[in-house]
Amino acid sequence: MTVRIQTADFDASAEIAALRRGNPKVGAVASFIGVVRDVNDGGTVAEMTLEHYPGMTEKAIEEIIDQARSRWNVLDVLVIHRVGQLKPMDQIVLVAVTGAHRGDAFAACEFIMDYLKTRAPFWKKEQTPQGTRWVEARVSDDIAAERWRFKG
Amino acid sequence: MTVRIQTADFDASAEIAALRRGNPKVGAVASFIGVVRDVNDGGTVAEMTLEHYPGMTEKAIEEIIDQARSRWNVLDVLVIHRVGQLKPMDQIVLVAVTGAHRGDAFAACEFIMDYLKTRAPFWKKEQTPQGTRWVEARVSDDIAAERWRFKG
Amino acid sequence: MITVLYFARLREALGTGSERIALPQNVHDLEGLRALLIERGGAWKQELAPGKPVRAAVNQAMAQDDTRVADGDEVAFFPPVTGG
Amino acid sequence: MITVLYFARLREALGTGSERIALPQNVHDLEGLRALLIERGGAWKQELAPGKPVRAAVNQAMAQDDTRVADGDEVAFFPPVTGG
Repeated sequence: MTVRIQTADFDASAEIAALRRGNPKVGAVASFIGVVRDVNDGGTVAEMTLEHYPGMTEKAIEEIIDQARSRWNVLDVLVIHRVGQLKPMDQIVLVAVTGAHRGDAFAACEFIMDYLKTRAPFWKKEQTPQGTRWVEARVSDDIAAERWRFKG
Repeated sequence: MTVRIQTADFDASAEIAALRRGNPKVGAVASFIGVVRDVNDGGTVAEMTLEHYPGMTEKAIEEIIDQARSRWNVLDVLVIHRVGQLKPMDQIVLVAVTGAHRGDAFAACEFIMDYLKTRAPFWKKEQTPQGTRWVEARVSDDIAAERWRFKG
Repeated sequence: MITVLYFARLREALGTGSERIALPQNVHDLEGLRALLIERGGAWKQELAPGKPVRAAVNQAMAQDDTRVADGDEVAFFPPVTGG
Repeated sequence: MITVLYFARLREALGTGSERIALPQNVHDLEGLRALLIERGGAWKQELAPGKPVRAAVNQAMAQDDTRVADGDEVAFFPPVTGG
């Protein structure tokens, strides 16, 4: 497993190629890229800053990945999360999961994203024409994470 | 929507960048890459040939995408499927779905893959040390596609 | 006349990828066309026999036994698909 | 002594990102520590008041009110997370 917190952008193809390099057992790669939108909660976003808790962030994500690996049959997992200044259309996060078969890869990838959204210590602050504001956590994210307790 | 059937390989990053170019409403990109494994049904695969039904293939995939768009709130969809000679570790298929939010993007991406597996006219022929053989359709693929009839 | 296409294992077993067929008066649907081909015997009878996992399309859309077949149509027979 | 960290909106509202605190004898868990900070009044009372959406970690693992806090620990308070 690989977890990276970085300010730099990433190239999904190169990261996925590295993740599956040399493993001919990989039949499926499910991945997710989160992107900065220009509108959030009705306001126009010019720029955002991502703050995190160094040390805990990596541990929290590794624990989420461990949980995913205990639930689904996957081969490897990569999570890259950017911090610092980001603009609309910038990539924020990449989650890539390799597996022999697609069902496990899809489920693990979505599970990791849902848990990351509620358990990994990152905070977004948006710059809008009305000033800066800390993004509020969404109830929909809690619901998305919670549903995994009841399904396989 | 974009559907391409091609012999050439593809670059997921470049394809995803093109898919979301100029649209700052995209907050989520769910994608799937199918890869040739070196083992299938217990046999070693040296090479495979992908045959398709030109014309119908594109229509079938477009229809699957239309169904996905009628069920989930997605912004755009790209499907690239390779045909011809492929070797283990080669990429076979890319499905990428953009949306404002991740839940819809994930669901639509997995739905499209599951339906593509049972409804798009492609056939795989494997070259193994024991000779060539046409790959048999999997019951698990029928089950994967069928479950979408009952869930949202 | 209709065009009939065969793909993958079926194409190889039947030794042809496509042919033109004049539809007899009594053939109106896919089931009738399949029966007509089975009457040829040999590989046709074996590969298209009822119960064999054969799929079909009419004018490039997945079709059922009772799908209508008429002059000018493009019909295709093939095994269950295995792409992706 | 313990280290206490504050992140995001909390860090800004409290005007500090970290401090060292000598744990009083009667403080054994996160709830006790939070009560101690609330006693400072002002922004501390307002931001950490019961019912406010504050999360906490002890030694970099998500923690609850009854999570033990002891000398040498690293404790963090922060708003619900919004990454991804």
